[in-house]
Amino acid sequence: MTTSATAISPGAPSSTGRSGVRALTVREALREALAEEMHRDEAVFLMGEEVGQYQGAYKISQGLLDQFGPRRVIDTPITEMGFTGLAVGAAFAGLRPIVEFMTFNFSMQAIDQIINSAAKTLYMSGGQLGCPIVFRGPNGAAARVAAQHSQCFASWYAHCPGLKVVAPWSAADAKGLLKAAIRDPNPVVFLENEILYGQTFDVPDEEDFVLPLGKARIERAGSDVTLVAFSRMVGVALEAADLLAERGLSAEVVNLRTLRPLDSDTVTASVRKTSHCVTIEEGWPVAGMGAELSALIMEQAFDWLDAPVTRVAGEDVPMPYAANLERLALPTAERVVEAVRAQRSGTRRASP
Amino acid sequence: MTTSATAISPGAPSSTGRSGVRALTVREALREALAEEMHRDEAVFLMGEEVGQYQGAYKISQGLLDQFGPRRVIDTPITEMGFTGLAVGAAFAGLRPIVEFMTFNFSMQAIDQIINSAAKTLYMSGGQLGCPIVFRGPNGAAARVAAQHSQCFASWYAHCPGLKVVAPWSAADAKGLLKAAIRDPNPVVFLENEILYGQTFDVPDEEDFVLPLGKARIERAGSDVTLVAFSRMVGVALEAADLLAERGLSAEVVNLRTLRPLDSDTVTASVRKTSHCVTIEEGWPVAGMGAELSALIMEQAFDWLDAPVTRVAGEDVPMPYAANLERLALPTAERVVEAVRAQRSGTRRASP
Amino acid sequence: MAALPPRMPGVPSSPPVNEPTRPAATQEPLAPVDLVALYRDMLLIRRFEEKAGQLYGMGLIGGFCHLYIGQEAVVVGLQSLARPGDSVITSYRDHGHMLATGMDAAGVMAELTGRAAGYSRGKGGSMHMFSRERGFYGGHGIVAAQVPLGTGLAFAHRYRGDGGVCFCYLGDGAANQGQVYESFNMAALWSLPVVYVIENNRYGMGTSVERASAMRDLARRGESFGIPGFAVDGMDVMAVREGAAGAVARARAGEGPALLEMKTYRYRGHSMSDPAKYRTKEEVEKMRADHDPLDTLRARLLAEALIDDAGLKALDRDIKAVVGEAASLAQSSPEPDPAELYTDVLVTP
Amino acid sequence: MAALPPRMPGVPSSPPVNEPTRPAATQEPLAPVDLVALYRDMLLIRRFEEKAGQLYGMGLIGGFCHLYIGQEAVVVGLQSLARPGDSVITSYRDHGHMLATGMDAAGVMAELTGRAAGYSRGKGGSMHMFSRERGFYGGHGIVAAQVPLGTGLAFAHRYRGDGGVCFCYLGDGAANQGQVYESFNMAALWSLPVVYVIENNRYGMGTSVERASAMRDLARRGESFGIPGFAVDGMDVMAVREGAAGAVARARAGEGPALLEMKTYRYRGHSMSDPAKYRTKEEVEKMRADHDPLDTLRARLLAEALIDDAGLKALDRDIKAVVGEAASLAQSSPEPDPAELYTDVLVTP
Ligand SMILES: Cc1ncc(C[n+]2csc(CCOP(=O)(O)OP(=O)(O)O)c2C)c(N)n1
Ligand SMILES: Cc1ncc(C[n+]2csc(CCOP(=O)(O)OP(=O)(O)O)c2C)c(N)n1
Ligand SMILES: [Mg+2]
Ligand SMILES: [Mg+2]
Repeated sequence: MTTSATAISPGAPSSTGRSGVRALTVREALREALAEEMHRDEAVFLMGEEVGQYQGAYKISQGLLDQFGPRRVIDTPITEMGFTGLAVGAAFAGLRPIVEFMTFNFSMQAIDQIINSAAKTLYMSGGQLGCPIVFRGPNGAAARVAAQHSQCFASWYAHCPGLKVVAPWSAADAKGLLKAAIRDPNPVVFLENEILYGQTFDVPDEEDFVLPLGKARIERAGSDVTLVAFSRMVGVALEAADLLAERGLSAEVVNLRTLRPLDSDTVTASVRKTSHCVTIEEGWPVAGMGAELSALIMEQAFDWLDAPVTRVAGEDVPMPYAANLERLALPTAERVVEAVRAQRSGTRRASP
Repeated sequence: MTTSATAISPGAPSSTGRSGVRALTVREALREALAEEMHRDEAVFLMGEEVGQYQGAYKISQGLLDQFGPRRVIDTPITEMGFTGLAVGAAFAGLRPIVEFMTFNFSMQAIDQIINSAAKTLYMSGGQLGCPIVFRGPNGAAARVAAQHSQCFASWYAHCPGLKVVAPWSAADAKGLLKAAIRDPNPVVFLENEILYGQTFDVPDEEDFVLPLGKARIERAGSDVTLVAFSRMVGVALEAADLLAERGLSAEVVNLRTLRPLDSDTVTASVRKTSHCVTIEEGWPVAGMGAELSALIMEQAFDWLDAPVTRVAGEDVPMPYAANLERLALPTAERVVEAVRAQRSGTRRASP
Repeated sequence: MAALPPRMPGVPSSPPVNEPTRPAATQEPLAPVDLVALYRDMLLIRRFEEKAGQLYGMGLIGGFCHLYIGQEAVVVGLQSLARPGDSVITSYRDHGHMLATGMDAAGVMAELTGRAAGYSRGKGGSMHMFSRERGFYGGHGIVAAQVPLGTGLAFAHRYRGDGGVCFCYLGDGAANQGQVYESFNMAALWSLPVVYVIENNRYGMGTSVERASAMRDLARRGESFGIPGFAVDGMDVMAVREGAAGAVARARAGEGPALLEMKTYRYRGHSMSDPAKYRTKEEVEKMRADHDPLDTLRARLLAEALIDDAGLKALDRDIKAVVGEAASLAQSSPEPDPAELYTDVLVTP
Repeated sequence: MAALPPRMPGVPSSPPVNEPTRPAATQEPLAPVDLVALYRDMLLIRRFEEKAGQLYGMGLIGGFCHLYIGQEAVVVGLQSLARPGDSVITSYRDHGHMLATGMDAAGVMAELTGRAAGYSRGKGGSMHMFSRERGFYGGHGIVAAQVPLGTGLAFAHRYRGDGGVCFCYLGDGAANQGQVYESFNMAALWSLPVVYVIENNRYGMGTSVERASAMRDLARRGESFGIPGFAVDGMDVMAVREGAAGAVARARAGEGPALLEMKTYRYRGHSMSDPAKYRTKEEVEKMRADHDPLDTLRARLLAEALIDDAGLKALDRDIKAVVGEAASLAQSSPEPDPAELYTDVLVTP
């Protein structure tokens, strides 16, 4: 899939020095971001399992060991809690660690260090001890890796003050947001997606392409319904928008990009325009990002709504291994279209 | 505070053999539940830090070591991940462990075993390997214990399929729900509250007082607004209801009791009646239980709402230590009243 | 323990530490074992894994698939010391362990293809299978999570006084996870009947033990917690039996946990997607040529005339048939019913 | 290391293990130290803690408050070996460590009362204070979380090549947490300049070392990870200095981590709410009577005529004044501005 990340972009950040685009995979975009930031700042280093000699379990860090050497590209033992805590300590000391979790599932082993040490210390120290660190890696479902390797941690991390939480979709997102995350003085949880790694997108061909954290992007403008998504589900939303267009419905697609702080202005403005909203997330529904969005819209755009916001989410079950069940467990463009259709038909009004 | 847990109870479970009530603290109620269930079933044992010889950090297990001996009341080293995994393994083997976290903050160290091992294995085994276990301990803010000791984990656990999540308020809740949790064949996260431990409530004086999991309870009937809360915030909601009554507003107070599965029927029925709803939670707002409730009500009672649901939640900051800041960080009855008032005044309609 | 555990040729090893007091049980020589049966069990694992590799290549198996080829002697030797009622737990590299506990090859293979006939009805896949009947408690995808879990299985044996022992397997990479040491401490403190078996196949994914572990003598990883450790040649099934017997007997006698470092090797990549560039072809070839556990035992069987060429051929044929049937069930069994998506989330009484 | 570390009287201890290669630096005798200054530092901690206890009793301090009384020799002895640029990290039992790194008593006390003049402007409290200036990195409430963090501070020293050493303190109870061993492994593997100091005060809350640790010789807890360990009498400040000097020098010379087990004792309960029923009054009394670190050093000062009674009185007066001023600032400083509730959640550039 090649999707122009520079197509329609009301609400998109302006970036300077535009000079065309290049087609990059998300993997390449992430790698460029890492390399550029490591080049820019000596305090930046990358640490994790298999990031060096093996060139990364998913090859994000391919070539970086050669380029930056073992002082700055560090293979760790399999000790998530330990190396996460170590990196947080190094960040307290002013270094700028990037911690790769082979997948975010393994961040659960380290989550106490992420929340209790990285996220809370600035506050507990009255502003003295910041923690400039990035936790990154693939989040959510890959293909057929079953329940322990498929969890989406978006809403858990978004729940916690003291963190920023980013979830890129396109290669441009990946590059511009990762560079911003590395420069940010705060702990940033950066949720990638394995299935997107190999997908190609146009990326602005700029010397230093950085996107602001905290800003959503309208990937496609529309007037009848707002589809809000992040990470891989942006692709599903765009696909759904195409299907809706065939039915004569114009969908606006909001790519959240950052989950904490959430760009509620962009979401709300869109919903006030379309009066309809469907949220799309891969993770479990209960207290998920869709719930947060629905509540936000309830609070900020209630009077503009012509129908209740609908959540399309991953099924509320651990991820099954079987191919057919896995397919059923994840949101599809068809389910989004169906949700939009149900909103319009007003079936909800049936039984007071 | 002595609140009758048997007052108004439409939607409350019927329990048999009623023969008056006894005044118990939440602490005593929990202790009785533990003792009764350990007595009933030899496979039940209690494990955790300081649960035995020290009689429990918060004295929940006082006397149990004497009564049941060190085989069944087990002091562990300070190794949350280890003893949690150990208990889950014992549950796989058919025992019925009760794991006490000294506070739920420390469950973060063990959360991988709770989610990836306890919650997901039944599914991953195609129904073969259940995990009958209870994880319990105080959750959320105590008094002046600062950011690392004050987190509310309600929405994190409620997010995850494969678990049941319970949050008692009164002593009757504590006793009846803990007994149910221990008997439940599934992993149950049982979120207590330290500040409630010393509070006294009436508890039905029955031989075997068990409450059903998954059912909310209407603590106070009302017609103008629904206040939905759990754990200590039920007390805040009742206080707010009193204040509202002074202003001539009749509030219905829903005590959720179980957060997963959520009793959406009871919540929705109440909101359909009152057309107004304020959710109250101690934890952080983003993707919290209030967000889930708001989204649920959006989906199931949109057309009955006369105003958007309002979330009253803990402030979106790590918990401060200073007494004045801590007070400001937590929901109060006054904030609930203010939320109800704002809903009625319709200030939201001002700026389209 | 009948004798000091033999050392694996060519692999430096430390002397066993904290020599345990020998329980009476271990003074007796090991009960005689059917060597042909051991060979058969190893052969089954080998052929099963080869077939799994093929089905993976055909796209019939998805996700992660970690083959056990090369390590067969470890689990076959160890499980030959197990008794009914014992429990077994391991990581995601679990097909060999399942077969060694007597689980049905067809049920395992059908799980690999995600079909209804699989042990987890298609919902678990390669990394997540279980058989209460066979005392097999998984199959766990989180590196080292099985170590506290296995310690809990041992806790349950002790709680019930059922005389069972837990065989808890982990990798050399897993041996760096903190929860391993939390488990060691509790197991030693409470004298739990558990045998920890580190299958040191020299790599955790692409990271060699040398690059991951400060103390490379993994047998010594229990020292700081009072757990005796023994390094054993894990490429020789008889050495495994002899090296492990004392540890198992000790656990069974209630004298507490022991740690076994099984020096072994995996021939294939970490999982199906690993080109294994972190080691030389020669390293792999040399191990296969000089230390293959099947070759070694086959030579002994022939030398001691426990089997002849015809017998070996018959065995090959048998195993081929078992594996072939497993593969065909794995392909013919239907996918799980779509309604299965929503079942087994909770036990509904 | 100049000499084998002395043993704590009456406490069984193991011989030091894995005797490290002695770096050149440690061949030299310890630089002479101002014994009166050491005494002063310990006295300050003692009196500060007594005062904190009083303020807690008056309701001016809330939440948890863990006093360091009895353990003063450990941190004062250790920090007398530190150089500017070194880093220090510990648990929630941290007031002594802060004072020993030179943090201001008034700033610490004001934090205990949750006031604007506190090190964390009232937002952290007893368990959460920091001073980048003094190299003090907390104050951590999660048992053992400071061990990876401290290992990371050491990592930063090495990354920058600044010659610094991290002093990483933990309790005997914390020594059972898995992340400690993950840290040990990485520190040893990468030769990080960190000295791990287990303050073995015999109890983690109400649980004695015997009831929590299979291997009670906590100095040996690094063995399995290749870290040399030394048991030291932590009730004697000179023994602490001598016992620790080699470890510090070794770390500073880039030869990697070391582990010190400081055998010490806390006189008070775990926190202010602990009635300490898990030990006898006699046990506490005996320790105070025979091994009080202040008594021991005072006797030596007098015996060696390094101070006289008048000098001691003057010292007492000084310290009393410092602590008194701290207590009054802690009461007079205002609470933080309500707007502070929302600041410091994120760095806003
Ligand atoms: C907690 C966790 N971290 C990382 C991974 C990814 N991972 C899977 S297997 C593996 C290597 C484990 O090596 P080892 O323990 O030696 O076992 P082997 O694969 O050699 O059998 C890694 C890093 C994981 N599954 N879980
Ligand atoms: C992860 C975690 N588990 C439990 C606790 C509760 N807790 C606080 S201090 C403590 C005892 C620690 O003992 P030790 O390490 O010996 O230190 P000491 O208090 O003796 O200085 C416990 C269990 C905690 N804060 N963090
Ligand atoms: Mg390995
Ligand atoms: Mg202690």
